[in-house]
Amino acid sequence: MITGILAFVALASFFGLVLGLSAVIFKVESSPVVDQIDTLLPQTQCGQCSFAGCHQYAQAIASGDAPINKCPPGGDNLIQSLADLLDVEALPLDETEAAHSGPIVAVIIEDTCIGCTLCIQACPVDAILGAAKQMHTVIENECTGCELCVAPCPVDCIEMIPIKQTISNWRWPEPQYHTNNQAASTIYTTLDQVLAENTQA
Amino acid sequence: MFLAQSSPFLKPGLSVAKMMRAVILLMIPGIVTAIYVFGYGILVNIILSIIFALSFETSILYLRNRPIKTYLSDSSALLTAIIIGVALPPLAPWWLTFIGVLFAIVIAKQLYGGLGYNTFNPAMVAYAILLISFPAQMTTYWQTPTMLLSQVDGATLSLLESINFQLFGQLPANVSIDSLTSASPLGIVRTAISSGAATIAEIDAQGNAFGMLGGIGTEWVNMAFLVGGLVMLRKGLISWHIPVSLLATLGFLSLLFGSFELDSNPSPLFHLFSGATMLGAFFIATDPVTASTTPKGRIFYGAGIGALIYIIRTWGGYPDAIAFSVLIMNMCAPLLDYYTQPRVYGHGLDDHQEQ
Amino acid sequence: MNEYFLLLVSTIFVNNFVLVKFLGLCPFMGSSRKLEVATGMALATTFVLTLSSASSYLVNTYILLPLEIEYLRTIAFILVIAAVVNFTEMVVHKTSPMLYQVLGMFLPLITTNCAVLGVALLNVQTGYGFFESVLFGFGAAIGFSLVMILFASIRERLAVADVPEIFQGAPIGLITAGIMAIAFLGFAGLDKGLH
Amino acid sequence: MNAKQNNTIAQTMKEAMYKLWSFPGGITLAGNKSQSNKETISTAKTPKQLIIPLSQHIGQPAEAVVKVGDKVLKGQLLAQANGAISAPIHASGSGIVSAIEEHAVPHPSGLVALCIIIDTDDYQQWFDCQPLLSDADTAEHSIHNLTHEQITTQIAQAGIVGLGGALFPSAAKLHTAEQKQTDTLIINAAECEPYITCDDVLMRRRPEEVILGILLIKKVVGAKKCLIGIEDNKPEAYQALLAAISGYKLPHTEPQIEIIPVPARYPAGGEKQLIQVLTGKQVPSRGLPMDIGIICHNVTTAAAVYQAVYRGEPLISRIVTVTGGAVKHPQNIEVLIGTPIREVLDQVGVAYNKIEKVIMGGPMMGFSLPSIDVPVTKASNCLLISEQGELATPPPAMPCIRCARCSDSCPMSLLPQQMYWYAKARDLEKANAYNVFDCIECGCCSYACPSNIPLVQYFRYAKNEINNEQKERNKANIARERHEFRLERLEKAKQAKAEAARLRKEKLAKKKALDAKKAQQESDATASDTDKKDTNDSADLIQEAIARAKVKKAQQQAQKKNTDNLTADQQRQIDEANERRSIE
Repeated sequence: MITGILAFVALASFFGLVLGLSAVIFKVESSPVVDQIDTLLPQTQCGQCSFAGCHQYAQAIASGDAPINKCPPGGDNLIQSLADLLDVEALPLDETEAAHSGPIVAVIIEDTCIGCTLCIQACPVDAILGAAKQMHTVIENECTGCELCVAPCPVDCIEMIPIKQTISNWRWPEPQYHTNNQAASTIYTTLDQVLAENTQA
Repeated sequence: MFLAQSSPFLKPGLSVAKMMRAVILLMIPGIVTAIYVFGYGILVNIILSIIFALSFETSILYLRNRPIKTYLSDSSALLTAIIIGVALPPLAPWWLTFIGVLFAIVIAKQLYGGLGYNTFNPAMVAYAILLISFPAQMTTYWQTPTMLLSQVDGATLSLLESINFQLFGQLPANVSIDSLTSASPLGIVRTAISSGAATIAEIDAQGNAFGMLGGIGTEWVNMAFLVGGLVMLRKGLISWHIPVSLLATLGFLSLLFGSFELDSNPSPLFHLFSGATMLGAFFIATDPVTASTTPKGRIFYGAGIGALIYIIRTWGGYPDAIAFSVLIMNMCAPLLDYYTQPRVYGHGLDDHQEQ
Repeated sequence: MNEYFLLLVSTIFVNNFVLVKFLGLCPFMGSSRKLEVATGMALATTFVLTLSSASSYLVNTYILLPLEIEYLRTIAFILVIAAVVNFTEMVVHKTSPMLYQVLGMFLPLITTNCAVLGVALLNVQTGYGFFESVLFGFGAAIGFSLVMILFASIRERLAVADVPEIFQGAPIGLITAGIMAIAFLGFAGLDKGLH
Repeated sequence: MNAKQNNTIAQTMKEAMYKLWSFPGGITLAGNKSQSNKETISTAKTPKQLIIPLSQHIGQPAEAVVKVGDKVLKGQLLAQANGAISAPIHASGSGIVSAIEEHAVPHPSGLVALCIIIDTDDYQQWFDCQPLLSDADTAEHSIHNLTHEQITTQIAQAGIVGLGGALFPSAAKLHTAEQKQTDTLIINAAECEPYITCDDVLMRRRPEEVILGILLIKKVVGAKKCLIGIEDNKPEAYQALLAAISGYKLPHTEPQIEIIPVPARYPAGGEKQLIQVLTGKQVPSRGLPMDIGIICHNVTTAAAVYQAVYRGEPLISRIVTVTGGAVKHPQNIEVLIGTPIREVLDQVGVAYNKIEKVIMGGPMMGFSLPSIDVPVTKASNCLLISEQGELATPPPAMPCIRCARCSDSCPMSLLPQQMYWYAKARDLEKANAYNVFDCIECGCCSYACPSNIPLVQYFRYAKNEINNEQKERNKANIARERHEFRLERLEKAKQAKAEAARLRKEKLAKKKALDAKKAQQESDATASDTDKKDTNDSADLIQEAIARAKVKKAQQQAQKKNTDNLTADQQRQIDEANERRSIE
């Protein structure tokens, strides 16, 4: 009995000593995971995840306090990359917040704007130009489409519009007709329809 | 919106179904020879197997709400069924076929997503499961190779008698199952060698294992499958990598070890022309879905199967090893693909461009 | 020499810890979704298994047996394993933060990995000497790593397969593990046959 | 030329002793070239309206230099190059600029782009062309007299771009080649895609133009070797070029132009494949031929260079192969850039009711047009008007069975089966790891696929998505920086505010203290005289402040004085302004 206790105390102290030493030798400063998560996030700073900004959300994910599906602007692609990074199951997007469809930008209707600067204060990325009593403008390239400026506007002069599709931002769609007979026929008849109209004209 | 269709707009009339049917067609010489050597049981197996396979496939497709006609007509289930039918013992009872096909089509194929997604060769999964679950039936119900036409001692069953036995378990009066069956040549050699009962020369003297080239009886079946396989190669249905590397490795290993101990190692020809070697090399290992796909990967894949066949036949617990070898290499295929990617144009030029 | 070779063949293939003895299934299923993670896990487990089978042998031979407290063996081994795992965790954390993040909860789980305790107990049971114990632990770890990596490469492919919804994820993984186990039965008798 | 002669030429081509290499994969396709390569090159009429897109090249779209309503002459500059990688656009006919607006252009998306629309007149008067040379000059000598600068400027001003399909501004390419060590000039005359014969016919009918164009390019890049790669299924073109070359005896010191027949196997005309076949070298991944001392130009580009230098004409027309089952007389026709395709088809004669698809480019790499009311552009080498059943409509795709026919046919040694697997699963990182960006989209894999999977589209999709993701990532990084900057700014503002509040508070406290002291002093003053000096001090301070204020007031009044002696008119204006202000 006593031998057992003594032996275990000795053994445990020995291992404790080894572990204590290695804790000093293999000391780790900080976790780069937060930064890696933060790079993946879309940086809209929209707060739809219920955190103040993307970095805070990244910290919450890294510490395990938040699920990976809280970011509507990032969509399914983001969830997939986060799942890959953290090796967890991809979850469906948590759509308790408003559904997010395609990239959008804010546009100020200039006739209505009264120059109150409230939207400028709301913009998380300083993408709105203007001063008091002067008309404001959104820098389209810098706008993240977070919609944070819409609510503060007292005269409802900010609209969220989808980014226009042009030849330079057009992308090949994912083939839709895989093993699906119906979809295939819709694709192949499109030109027929166009030509039919042309020949009739 | 206008939906863009991508180039190319030229397509030759290729299809998966055509490929599968061509493979089935080229199996016919082997099947006919197998029936000739082992009796009508093979035919019964194949027909039962096809019926079971198509009904399983249909019901799963129905359950999964997939276009039944499109997928049934790709003939992949048909090919799996035929391979199972040929591989099973000629006197296999119907329920053996049923269980085998159930595992092949439902578990190994459809649960993985159907054609193109299965990781393991369905027919070989079926065979391996049956072999470990029903070793008695799988090893003893091999009809003695007797050549239908010669009717040695009347020890073959007619088509009707065969159906009667396989479906209802009834043998004609005065015929016992033992009088019909015998161990396969590979089995005879293995048992004799491993127990030290006889040397190769002594087995040869007994005359129940060695034929002209390989195992007695099975050599003809192997030869017929070889012919079908060569035609497949010629027609470009399969690439040469897998069968050639498989047969070369098997031949080389048996030559290597055979030259050390002649007494306990049968000749390379025996290995090549016994059991299911040729069927395996040309029709089973070349199943594209479960094999490796890169040129180098296919060579390693074939060589791996060849080596495993030799190892398990010689030192393992089973007389023939096509199924296990194929399954083990199936497991390795994704990794092989990953590590044997060909050098892409314009990559790693430094060591290449110095010609 | 031949004996050691056979011991390795036996532990890696014929009596594979995962596929034949069904030990260590937790990390086998848990961290095999990605190849890199599985490789990391395999490395960590190899390290832990080899180290813990060596140290458990030492603890058993030089502490438990002389003091005649063999009845405390299981607890003592768990203590040894826990210490080794903690040590490994620190090493991994320092050398590969990404792997550390990815292995997450699985790393401490090695502590309760039955394969590790299994190896230690089987060593004592079979009465292996020091070198044999280490080799046994190492062989078991190699066997574990082998199937772990193969399994992960298959699962990466399965992730994009059109698997019926209710079978996606763990179910099809278990079915795959089952078929792999069947395939490994092909090695049965190899250790005796080679003898 | 009859068939027998052709055969003998083909034989000589085959026997020509050149050391050739080969590329992996590739497929053998039926040529379908004989329909359109027999006749001479016809010329299309000038249409009533020309629709000229501003972006007909890789790089920045050109900048319009004309306004709506301007009268332009044929060949006049409409839009100038915008940046280093860009090309100018010229009027392909004379008339009035009726609009500069968005119009449907030939693009797989069917989307619109900015175009200059010209209503043509009946005169078709040319702009003043300034050629550097004329046909009367003897070739070698006159080319010798030109400087590199002169030639490249002429090419740049003519708006010449890679007419083989790459559409890279040729001047920019030549400029880089000039600076790097370029030892081989390869002229791509392979034209490996089925149906297309515009290069073939160009070489047959205008071989001198091609050769002179090549000599000009050769002069600029200073290559030690010049190879023309031509597929061995074009014996007439081969013969014509040979004859043309023998017309220009190059001095022995000059590198000779060699015409090298290459085996006809698709895609032998792909730039990378042709380089591999002719030189055995490979272009580094994501690199340029220039990196291995090679520059590649298309024959049609060479002919355009000739036009620019010898005629002074900018690139305002091109030869288009109009072929396919629905075309009554398949032929090659020289069309002005900007001509609506409908007018070309009307002129060639097309059975509209038989049309199944209208494809711009070849059947392997072209794209089907959503409408025929789009203009011919610099890129339009072929219009393939297929009839029902000519181009097989692929049956619905089956799952991939990993048969590896795609990877066996891939000329880039890629693994399409893996790239497809991951593109389909949207695992773009993996698709990228399998080098999807090395895909040249030649279509061999899709052609070889027994499951009829639209592989090329999957790869285009994957590439687009990866690029887009990269773009979004960059945007996100900028957004993060801006956000962090903003936070910092707010933080600073907050600190400044807090600091200001603190200072105010301190001041207040001081003042209070001072007041208290003062009160103390005042009460003490009667009692004691010792502190009198202090009181005097503070009194002085107050006096000073009052004085300062007075001076300031005086200054302000002095400033105000400019409104003192105003005219009545000025006063009225000021009053009016004040009135407006009060209303507002």
